[in-house]
Amino acid sequence: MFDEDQLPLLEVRGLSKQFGGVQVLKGVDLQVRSGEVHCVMGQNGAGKSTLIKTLSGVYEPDGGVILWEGQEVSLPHPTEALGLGIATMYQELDVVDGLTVTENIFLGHENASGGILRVREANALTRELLKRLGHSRLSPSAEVGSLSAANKQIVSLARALSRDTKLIIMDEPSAILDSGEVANLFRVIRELTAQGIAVVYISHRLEEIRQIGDRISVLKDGKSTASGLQVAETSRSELVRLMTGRDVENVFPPRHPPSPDAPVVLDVEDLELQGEFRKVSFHIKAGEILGFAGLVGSKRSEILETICGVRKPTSGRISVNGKRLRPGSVPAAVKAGIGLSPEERKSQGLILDEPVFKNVTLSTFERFARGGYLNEKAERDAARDQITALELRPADPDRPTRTLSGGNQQKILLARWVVHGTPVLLLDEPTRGVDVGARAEIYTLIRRLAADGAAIIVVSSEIEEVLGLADKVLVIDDGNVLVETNPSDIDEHGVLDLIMKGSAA
Amino acid sequence: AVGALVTGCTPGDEGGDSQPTNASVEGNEAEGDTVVIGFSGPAADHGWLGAINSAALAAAEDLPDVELRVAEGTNDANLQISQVEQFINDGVDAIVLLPTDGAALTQVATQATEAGIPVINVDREFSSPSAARATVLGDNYGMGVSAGNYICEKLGGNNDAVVAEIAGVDSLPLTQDRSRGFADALESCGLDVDNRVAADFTIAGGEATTSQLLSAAPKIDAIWNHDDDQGIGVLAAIDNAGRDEFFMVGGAGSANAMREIQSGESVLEATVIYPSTQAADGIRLARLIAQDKAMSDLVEVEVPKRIVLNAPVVTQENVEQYLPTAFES
Amino acid sequence: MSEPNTTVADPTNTPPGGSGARNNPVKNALGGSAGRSLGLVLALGLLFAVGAITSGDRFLNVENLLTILRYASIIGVISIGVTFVITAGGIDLSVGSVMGLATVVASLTSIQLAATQSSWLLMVLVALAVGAGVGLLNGVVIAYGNVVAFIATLATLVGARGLAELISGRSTQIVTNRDFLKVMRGEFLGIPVLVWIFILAAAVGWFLLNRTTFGRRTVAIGGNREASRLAGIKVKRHLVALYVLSGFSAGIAAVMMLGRTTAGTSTHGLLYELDAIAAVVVGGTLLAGGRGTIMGTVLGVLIFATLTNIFTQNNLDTSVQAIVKGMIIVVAVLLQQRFASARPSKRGG
Amino acid sequence: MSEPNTTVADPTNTPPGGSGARNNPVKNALGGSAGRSLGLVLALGLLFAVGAITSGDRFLNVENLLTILRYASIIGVISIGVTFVITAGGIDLSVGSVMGLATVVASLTSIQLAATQSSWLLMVLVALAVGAGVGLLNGVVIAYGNVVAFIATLATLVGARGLAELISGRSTQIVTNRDFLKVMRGEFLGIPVLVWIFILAAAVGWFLLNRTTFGRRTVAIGGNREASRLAGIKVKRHLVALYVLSGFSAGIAAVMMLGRTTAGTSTHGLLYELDAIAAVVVGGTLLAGGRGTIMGTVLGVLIFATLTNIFTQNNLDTSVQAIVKGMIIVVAVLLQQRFASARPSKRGG
Ligand SMILES: Nc1ncnc2c1ncn2[C@@H]1O[C@H](COP(=O)(O)OP(=O)(O)OP(=O)(O)O)[C@@H](O)[C@H]1O
Ligand SMILES: Nc1ncnc2c1ncn2[C@@H]1O[C@H](COP(=O)(O)OP(=O)(O)OP(=O)(O)O)[C@@H](O)[C@H]1O
Ligand SMILES: [Mg+2]
Ligand SMILES: [Mg+2]
Repeated sequence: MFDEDQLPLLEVRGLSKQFGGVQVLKGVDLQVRSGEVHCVMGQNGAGKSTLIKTLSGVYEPDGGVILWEGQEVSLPHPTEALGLGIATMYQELDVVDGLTVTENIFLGHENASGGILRVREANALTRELLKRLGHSRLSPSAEVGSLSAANKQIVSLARALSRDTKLIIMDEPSAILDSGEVANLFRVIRELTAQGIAVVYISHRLEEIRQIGDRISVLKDGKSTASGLQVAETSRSELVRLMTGRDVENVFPPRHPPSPDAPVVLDVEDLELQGEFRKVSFHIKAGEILGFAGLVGSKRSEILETICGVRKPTSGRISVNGKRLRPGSVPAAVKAGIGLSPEERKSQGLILDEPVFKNVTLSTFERFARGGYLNEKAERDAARDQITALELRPADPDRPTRTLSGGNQQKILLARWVVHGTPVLLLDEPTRGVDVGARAEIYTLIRRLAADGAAIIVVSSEIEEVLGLADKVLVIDDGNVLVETNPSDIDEHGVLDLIMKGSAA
Repeated sequence: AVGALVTGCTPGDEGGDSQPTNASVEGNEAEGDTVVIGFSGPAADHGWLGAINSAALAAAEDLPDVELRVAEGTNDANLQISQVEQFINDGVDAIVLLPTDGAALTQVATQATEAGIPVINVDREFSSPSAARATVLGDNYGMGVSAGNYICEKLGGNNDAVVAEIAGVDSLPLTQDRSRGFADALESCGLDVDNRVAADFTIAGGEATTSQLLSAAPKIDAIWNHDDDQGIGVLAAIDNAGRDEFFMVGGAGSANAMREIQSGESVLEATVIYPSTQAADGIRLARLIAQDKAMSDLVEVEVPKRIVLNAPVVTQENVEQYLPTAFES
Repeated sequence: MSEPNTTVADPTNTPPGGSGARNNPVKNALGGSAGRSLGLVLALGLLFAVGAITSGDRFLNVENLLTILRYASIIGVISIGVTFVITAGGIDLSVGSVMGLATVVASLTSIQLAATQSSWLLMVLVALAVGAGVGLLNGVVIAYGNVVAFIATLATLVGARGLAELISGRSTQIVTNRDFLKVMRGEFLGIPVLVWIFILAAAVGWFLLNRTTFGRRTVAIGGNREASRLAGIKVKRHLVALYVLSGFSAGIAAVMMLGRTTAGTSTHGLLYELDAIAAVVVGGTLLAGGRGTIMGTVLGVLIFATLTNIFTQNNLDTSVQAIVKGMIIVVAVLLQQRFASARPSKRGG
Repeated sequence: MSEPNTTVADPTNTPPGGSGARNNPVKNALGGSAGRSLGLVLALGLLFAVGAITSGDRFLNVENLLTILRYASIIGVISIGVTFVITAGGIDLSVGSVMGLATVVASLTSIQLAATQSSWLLMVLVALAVGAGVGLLNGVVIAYGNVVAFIATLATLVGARGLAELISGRSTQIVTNRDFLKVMRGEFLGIPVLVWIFILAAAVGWFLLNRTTFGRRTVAIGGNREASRLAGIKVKRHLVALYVLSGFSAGIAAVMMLGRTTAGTSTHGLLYELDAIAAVVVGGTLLAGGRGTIMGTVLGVLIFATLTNIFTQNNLDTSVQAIVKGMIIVVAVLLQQRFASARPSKRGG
């Protein structure tokens, strides 16, 4: 593993950074040693991503020092960081959609002689890398834009590995991975640390930290509240307190199962989209939460997208409150009361340069208008209510959405449909990248919405989350519904077993 | 460069403030009171218009009592109107206007005239005769006729002869007039236009359309090219295709074209003059009008209302006579 | 695009003012737009200073200012329409051609005859209908045919000009309807009708963009088309409406042009698309979409008009004018950016 | 009558991305590009059929095909440069002006004199230097000044034209250097030198875009500028290089233009920017960046050139030409999209 007394590979002292007058980092300390997995923890908006971006040359810090192998360095451009041997997997997927897997992996350090690409060599290296990551099924010449978010993450990881690095920073790599993929990732991380490479690992999933981490540093509101704690010696509750300043007890709030005579709100019959999924049937009652469990790429998103009209099904029917829905039309679905919180919040969900409140009211602003004239005050007030209710940080409706942390951006998407009051909510990965505190809040919120009579579908790659949240679970594999079951009748292993058997069959 | 004069009817000016003095005939060159003349013309986006501009500037330079105010060359009627409005606001003594579109500038010219500022209309005619104090025109229809007559003479009797025409910008009335004159003249000797293309008054356009034309028409007897500036490109294309079974007549009369004619080795045998000195003449007229002078060689005590410049044909015989005043395109 | 942190400092919709300003929508928005346009106001001020210094009273008098405004008004109305399209992430290269076509159709002998027999408004209606009609075509091809806006409207640019030539037989058609000319060339409260139309268009445009659901949809689609679609906005239909709007404003401009030049011709509006886009982008509307400002557009148009006016006043050589114009475009954008990013970030109070 | 498109259509016959093809990079890439360009090849074939039917042998003969190619070559070279800029998500509106300026400077009496005393290559070097120099200016203003490319190059469009007028005194400068003319107007293996330059530029451009780190990074920057920066690419420096490249190709075009027209003038290259952009985008390069195809650009240029040729052959009225051209642009893009989306998506198995 690592040597207690060795010189730290990377040392950060008193780092500070502000954006347009907002102090985001207010004195951060960090020490990373070769061969360790150093976890950085903190709530949404604590400054983790900002910290690692100053270490990878994206932002220049305003104050503090960065020492690399004992030498003070300045990193004005990512090139310098990469040159030192710092590779980063960013929280926002940083791949180029129009390029292939190989092209993305070797972007910026292409295999070339005299500027001329050696394509075959690069493809061979890519194949090797993907094999090492357990993804030999991915083709090096596949266009990255056609891959799922999870596979893009794999590409991102492969890219980090393709460089000659001493330190790999991973900003929430597991957020879009399912449990199988996470195990795979951990295997790779262990290989890396065995070779003496250091890993800085950021995640909101505390169990992961326990599994993979060696030491932990905690940030709260841009300040270090702990630095270099031993994982083994730090309790979960202490961690939570360091991050949030309070105690978070029960993650999953108590269930309120719908009354048996509650009306069916969403009824899906034999829904089929050729080439994607087959014969999907289920119904959800008012107040019920349905969970989709499955591996990444099992077409759960496609099912949600078809229900809300983004895609047109080849056959089958969808009814809301007994009324048949016109297929393939989002406005019709929204009008009928279906709201989708999409998987990729930045590209599909949010207008990043617009203020928070306009994103909150994106599907409801018509409501605040008379004869087309928008009453922006009423609109902002309505948005503010939800912002307060969801404890968005900062609770400023006029803040450009881009400047919010990932978890807070996720809350905006929920707020949008809460304001709308849709009876059917489709939530694709609603807690991706959300911290423990906010996660509990979102769970509570989802339950509350259900209790208020909404019919909800939750898709998550964390099987535990699906099981903990849903009243009813569909296990889905490769576009097939394997089973509809009660969450109390199955556990994580059961789901995975089912999927293994399903694939074998 | 004023080849010949066609005097229109005498203006029905009420006189008012513009009392014609019995200016002495010799006094025209003599320095008078300094007059401010506003000049606005189209964008110099082809050689002839460039020459028009340069000649106007040179004319003003030559006249110490003229202060010329030049507006940005433009193809936008809206902008040109605002330039004239500015001249009116400033109270210039006369305006020389080569409109992007005659009709579109008529109202503002009328406004200027009403404000007591004489307007000299150059090349593209206003839609109302009362908008201008004087009009200087090239003879576009006459150009076509001259070119057609020359070709008729050369090809006389051969009714199967293939005649091609390379026009300028088709949307300009002057191009339409030229083509009309050309067709009319050809008709009189039993010929017609077999292939017609329109370039865009640019060298590159001339080259491009001509190379297309040459490959569309395998045998040609005569070509009339409306414009010597685009003619540089036309000749380049002909040269490139290695064709010389025909002769060509040019238009406008650039120095370059005349040198080609002079050499006697080019397919270009003749060119029909379209004076590039119109604006310069306009400025000279404007000065005379503003200073209440008359034209030296006329008995008339006022500057005529309408001057149409001749469209003579330049050939190898008479090229010496025209070369010195020709414009370098 | 640039450093991520500059994007953040970029203005969005709210005033630098505290929560007090927020309750007054007019003040609020004016403050915001003006703040964003500070660089432009400065550039315009600078130009005025240059004009006053170099030409003195000849520049600084009501008549000359009205001359600038009259000139600016036509391209101004077009630019306001284009602002909407660009804000939504599209582009309309056809506006100049469409304006030309509309002047031709509205001044056809038959139309003018009918107008004389009924009302001059007929000519107006025809021009507006042509503009909106071509806009509809653009919109449908772009939204439902999925043709890139640049190419679709480039095709219309070429095609509409050809159609205008064909219809007019390439000749200029004189407007003879006296009522039409009287209204369009008239004044109201000492200000030309053309300028009133511009003012009105700017006011309506501002209101539409900043105070209505139509404007909100426009900005949203420009900011993130996919997110807007998933939120239930009818993106395609709205895009069509935007191109109709842009064509419609070209139709208004055609009416103005007919009044100003008393002639309809296919050569009207040549290269207006570039002038309009330049004014819009110099004004601060993002070419990539997602942010639009009518006030900026108006300022952009005025800057170019004033520039041209000063050039004429100062008798600069046309070639030098072109060079200076090129430099000023760049400087205006640089100034505008400086001020946009230097502005205090707008935290609510 | 022989199918003229068979030669062009040949590479399409390779299946796009069969497992066999994957191991042969050249064949693979050709198959990919051609597959993507199938609609264009078809459109071109259709045009050839129309030409052959309406004009018969007058259209389908070597001389006429060379006429088309010679005509296409100049705009073709410019379009190849522009393809790079657009692929990277930029735009260059100045290419036409820059070409005009370069012809003027290279044909100045003093330069021609010096060229006569030394070598005709001097004129070539001067033209290339002017092109690259203005490109550098564009690049720096865009990359380091953060001015939107549309506006920065619009400013250059205006400014360079003015400079060209100023330098030339608005007169046309005739090229007198016989060596220069002999080379540029000559032939090689029966094919005009101009066409060879076009072929060479296309080949180099293709190689550069598809087979070098430069091309790869160009695509990456167009696809996701931020991600490219994070991957360690010096985005600004690369952007400057791209605008230099685009200016440089305008310089090459200037040399060709000088040879073809034997004259340098500020009016050369008017509106070439729109023609070039139209060809590039019709060719399938994404205007938003992230995907570029040299083969598509070449096909786009050829389509427009063939179209013009057919119009002339058939003695069509220019207004009708404009309308038909507008329609064909839209149809070509629609066709191209149809085939691009029908193409099997290349997901790895
Ligand atoms: N470019 C920026 N401009 C202004 N503020 C910013 C910018 N980037 C981040 N912030 C702010 O800085 C704070 C820290 O953000 P950061 O993304 O570093 O948080 P994080 O700890 O990574 O959160 P998460 O767990 O949600 O990813 C947040 O309040 C955010 O709003
Ligand atoms: N083996 C694979 N190789 C390449 N791409 C794959 C593979 N499996 C799935 N994909 C990609 O995954 C996408 C399907 O994933 P989809 O979004 O339907 O799954 P999901 O269950 O919704 O995933 P998530 O849990 O991430 O929401 C397809 O677009 C496909 O490109
Ligand atoms: Mg983060
Ligand atoms: Mg998915």
